[in-house]
Amino acid sequence: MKRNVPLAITFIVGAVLIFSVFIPPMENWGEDFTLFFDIIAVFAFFLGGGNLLRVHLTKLSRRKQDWPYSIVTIMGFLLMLAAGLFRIGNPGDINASLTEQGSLFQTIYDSVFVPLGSTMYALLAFFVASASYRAFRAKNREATILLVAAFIILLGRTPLGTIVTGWVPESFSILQIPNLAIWIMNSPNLAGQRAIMIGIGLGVVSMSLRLILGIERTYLGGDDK
Amino acid sequence: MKKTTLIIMAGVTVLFLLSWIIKALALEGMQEDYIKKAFLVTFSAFLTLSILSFLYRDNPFYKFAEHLFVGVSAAFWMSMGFWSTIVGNLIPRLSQNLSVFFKVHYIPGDFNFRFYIPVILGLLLLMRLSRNYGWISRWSLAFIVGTTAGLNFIRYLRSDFIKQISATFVPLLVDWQGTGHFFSNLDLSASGQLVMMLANWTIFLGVMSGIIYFFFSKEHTGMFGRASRFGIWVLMITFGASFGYTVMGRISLLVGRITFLFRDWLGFNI
Amino acid sequence: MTSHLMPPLALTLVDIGRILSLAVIAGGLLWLFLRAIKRKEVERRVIFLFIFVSVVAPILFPTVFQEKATPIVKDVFDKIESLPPGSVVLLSYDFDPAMAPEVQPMADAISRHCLVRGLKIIYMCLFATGQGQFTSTLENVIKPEFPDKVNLVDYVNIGYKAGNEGVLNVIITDFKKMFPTDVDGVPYDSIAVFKGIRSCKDLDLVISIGGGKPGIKEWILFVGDPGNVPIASGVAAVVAPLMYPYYPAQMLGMLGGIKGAAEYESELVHHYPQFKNSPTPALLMMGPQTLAHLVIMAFIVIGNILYLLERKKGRKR
Amino acid sequence: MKTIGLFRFLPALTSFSIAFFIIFSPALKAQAPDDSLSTTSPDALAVSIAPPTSLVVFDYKYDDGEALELTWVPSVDDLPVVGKVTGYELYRSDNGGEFYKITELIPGSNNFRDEDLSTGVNYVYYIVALSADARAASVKTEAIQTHREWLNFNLKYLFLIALIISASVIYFIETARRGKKLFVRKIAGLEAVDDAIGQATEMGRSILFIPGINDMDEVQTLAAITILGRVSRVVADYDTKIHMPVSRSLVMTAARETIKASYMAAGRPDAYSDDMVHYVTDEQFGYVAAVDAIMVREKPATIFLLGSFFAESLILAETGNSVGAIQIAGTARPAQLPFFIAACDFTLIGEELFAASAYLSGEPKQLGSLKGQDVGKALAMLVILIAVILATISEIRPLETVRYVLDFLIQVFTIKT
Repeated sequence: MKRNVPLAITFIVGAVLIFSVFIPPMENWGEDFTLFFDIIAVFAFFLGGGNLLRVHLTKLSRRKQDWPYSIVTIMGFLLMLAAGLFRIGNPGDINASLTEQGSLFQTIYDSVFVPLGSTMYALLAFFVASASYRAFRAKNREATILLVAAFIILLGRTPLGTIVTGWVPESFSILQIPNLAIWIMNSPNLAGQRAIMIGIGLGVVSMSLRLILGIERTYLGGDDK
Repeated sequence: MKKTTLIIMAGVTVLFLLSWIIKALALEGMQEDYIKKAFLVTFSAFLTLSILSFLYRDNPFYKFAEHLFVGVSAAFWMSMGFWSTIVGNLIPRLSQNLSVFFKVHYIPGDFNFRFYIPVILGLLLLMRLSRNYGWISRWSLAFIVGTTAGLNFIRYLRSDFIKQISATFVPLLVDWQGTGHFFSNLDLSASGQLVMMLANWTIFLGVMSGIIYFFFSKEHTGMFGRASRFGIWVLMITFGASFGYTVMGRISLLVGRITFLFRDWLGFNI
Repeated sequence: MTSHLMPPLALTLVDIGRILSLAVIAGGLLWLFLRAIKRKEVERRVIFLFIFVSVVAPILFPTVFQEKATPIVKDVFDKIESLPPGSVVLLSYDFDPAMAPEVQPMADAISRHCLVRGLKIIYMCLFATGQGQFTSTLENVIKPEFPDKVNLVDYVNIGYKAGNEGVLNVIITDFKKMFPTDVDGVPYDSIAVFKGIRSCKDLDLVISIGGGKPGIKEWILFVGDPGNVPIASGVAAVVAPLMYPYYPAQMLGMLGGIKGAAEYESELVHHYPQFKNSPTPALLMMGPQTLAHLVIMAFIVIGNILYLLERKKGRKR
Repeated sequence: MKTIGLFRFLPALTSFSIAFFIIFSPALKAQAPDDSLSTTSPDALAVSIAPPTSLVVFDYKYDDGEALELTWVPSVDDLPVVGKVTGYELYRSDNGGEFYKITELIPGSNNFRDEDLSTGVNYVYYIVALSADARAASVKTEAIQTHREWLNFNLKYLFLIALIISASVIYFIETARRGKKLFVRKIAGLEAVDDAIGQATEMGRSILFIPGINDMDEVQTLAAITILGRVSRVVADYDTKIHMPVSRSLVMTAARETIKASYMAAGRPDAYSDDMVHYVTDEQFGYVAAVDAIMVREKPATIFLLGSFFAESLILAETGNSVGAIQIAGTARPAQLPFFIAACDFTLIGEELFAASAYLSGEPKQLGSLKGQDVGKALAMLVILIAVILATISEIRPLETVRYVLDFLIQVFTIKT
């Protein structure tokens, strides 16, 4: 029950979905199953929310390090839940959009969620610089190739490339940095991406087979209760 | 708490209030709810700066912003999931009464009962919370893993494997009008024959050697090793190029945030 | 523009700002270079500070560069040029506010182009948070610049549905099944834009604007390939290189990163001079880009000098 | 072990389906109806514009019997610039009933796919060209029914290639099971796993495992979970601390099962605690903010970044680097590979991520599947080589046979429906 039923479910579902692609009357099954996944995922949201609350309540009650911040998390969570799930502060009817302008939900979204998310994302500008400072060093042949390719593209993506090599005559125009940058993107970059993709395609196919056949079953855990 | 921490905290509070007041005065007469709007802009700016302060080092402002973000976003996705998937897609297919209650269009259908499957699996998943019957959630997991494996098998095979193979069917000679023509028109212009041929050669050899690099069942020695080494170089160009290309996008993100701080908060005309 | 009419010494405040900030950055880099020769590593935070300054300065003191469209961008532009008026284009906002600075200019420029060409636009999004981004296009582009364009007739917003690629899997055969109404609850059948449109296969062009998952790749996998639908995209720079394998067979063109957007904006202004006064955020953003790129390249050079010196020293021992 | 027997019948199922293919394909072809054609004579209704002509309706191939395809030649007055035609209306009658309008089309259209039909109903169509003041109808088509096809022959090559690769993977798994030794080359990042965990143990610091930010519907997440199985086994043996914040609660469920099983297997079930894995938030950057904080505050000695990553890859890897952790990364999202290569100590590139779990397990069956993948690679290289040679030859001299073979290869490897 604990192990064989799940393995059988995986096998049947996986095999049916593979064959459904080739059988027109079953065409829509894949579509249905994706929808099923989304519905299950909503239940998972609730499981996750419950876990989040538990983690922070435990932290709070045991006065673990930084426990006052757990209050912030819990308050934020409950406030957003009230605004979102229970539509408190939403002037519209029950079928009004959740993201109605002026609703509490949208306000929190605009002035808390968005600035936090975008700034976190914007940190990348700094990290990309510090990573290139550290990583692009001519340590060996591979690293040097990496460095040179990156440098050419960096130059080529700005007006600088044109300024530096704009004088190169038309019959040698591939040596103009912007053209060279495009050529690198279109040829070696494309070749490398494609080789990686072919590998990934096969990797996914083989991994899926191992899962469907029940050879790979770590995710199910052991035979215990 | 240390004395300096307290002083910084107090300073930030004063600045926050000052910004609120000044912003409110600036907005007065231009917008309704100007006090609320001024607060929201100030608060957004405060959160933005709190996150940026992490670059210096971990600090209480970052901790505050981080914890707030976690709480708010978890509830955000819960709400979105509930209203768009459960109310938007599930209820219209399962229950006419609930559809009426939530004021959504009921979609009748012969096989709608199949939508009980995910509901049951979702409930089984929640059995996780029980100590003794937690194992039953594996059934839902197994269903999801089966779906993932089944759907991705064909998709990746088609788009990442088969289609990528046919995309590599490139001729190694382009616009070929004889050797004489080739040598008499030899140049290095970006749209010239030689450069285009070079591109096709690179794609062909690059893909082949790249695949060789990923070969698992043969030791990378001899000719094979040399090919695989060439493959690594191609991959390195790919990674370098992608990295260089990406820098631009990352800078744009920062531009967006800085614009917010200077224009929306500080009121610069940019 | 008018600076050459003024006496040579009369600098504007902006000019002074430009010169000052360049001087600060150049001086700082020189200092770091000298430190590097003495073999001192640079701390992360110093790099962070430099990036910050080189992004802020050009925003406060803007400089605009001219751009010329590269073929992959031109292909998108030409495709839209070639569609007869009345054709239906689907614009999918597959991004969130965090990604917006980079891709929103594309969405705005493409919307502008489609509307001026008399094409009909269906707006949708695969990111829940994409809806707010459409509002931005609506308020900043459609309403002020095209006051005569009518919702439901010239464009329609069908909004977001959960399900990622699942959504695409449905609309490749049937729009109505996934989107029975638009965002305002107007039933599918009474939306004029959808006249003659049952599924994605009936669309003349699909453009996905985004940079994550679900995004352009899902559009190609689930709509473009199975339905033979022409697909173009505007993507964040990070995803652009990965999409080259799909070009041009599976994806007809692409705007890559803010540079792609800037190229498109230039091209649009070039063909339609009436947009000369419309905002061109992407072109403006090229200033900070250029300076930040310069600084990063300078750092790479300094880092390598440091590394080579270290290695030399290591060998001597 | 008994369960494996249950799955033996996959090869049987596959061979059954081949047989099905071979036996029934002629029959199915015979079943296909004659396309009902009807050409049009000049129409009496035409006043000032010409009607559309040659309206043809035929069954849409390889569907569940729910679509018909119509094509026609647009009215000769339908011209791009000066054309008088303002659009078309398409009419249909079901089982001899009244004709009613099913759709309106823009000028210039010449085909339409009528979907959501049912089998066993007779459909008749005609099309009307519209101008500002006139209508011109084509003649009616003959009655036609939709047909349900049971196999999609447009996809026969996809099926064949899937079969070849699956068969070779299964073949090598079986070979390995029978005890044949299979060689698999070393994968650099994986050799380092044990050392990295050992080092964390010595330093008395924890291990951070980040399984990407996608849910269980992503194969990479599954690969990460299977690698976790192996990592947590070593962790349980060494008695190191492992910490795993996740952004999806389904992943949390699977990861807990996995780690628990490892502790069981190591004979230390009491050392396991559910707190090792906890959910943070589904929001990408909210998750990143929290994980960054964990890195800075806990200073883990080893960080695993395996799975499907997006923009957060570099934020996480750089923060991890700044706290001095050994980082082992792996993803099959090519966009993020450059950042991992730049900021981490070891990186599993694309396919290596999927191979990793098989490699780490050391089980012959799993290693066999890697061999099967290599057959796919060899096939890809062979086909590319042949096609490139053929394409080059036909560039120099257009030979008919060469072109024919090349076109066939292109047809096989560009699957279009």
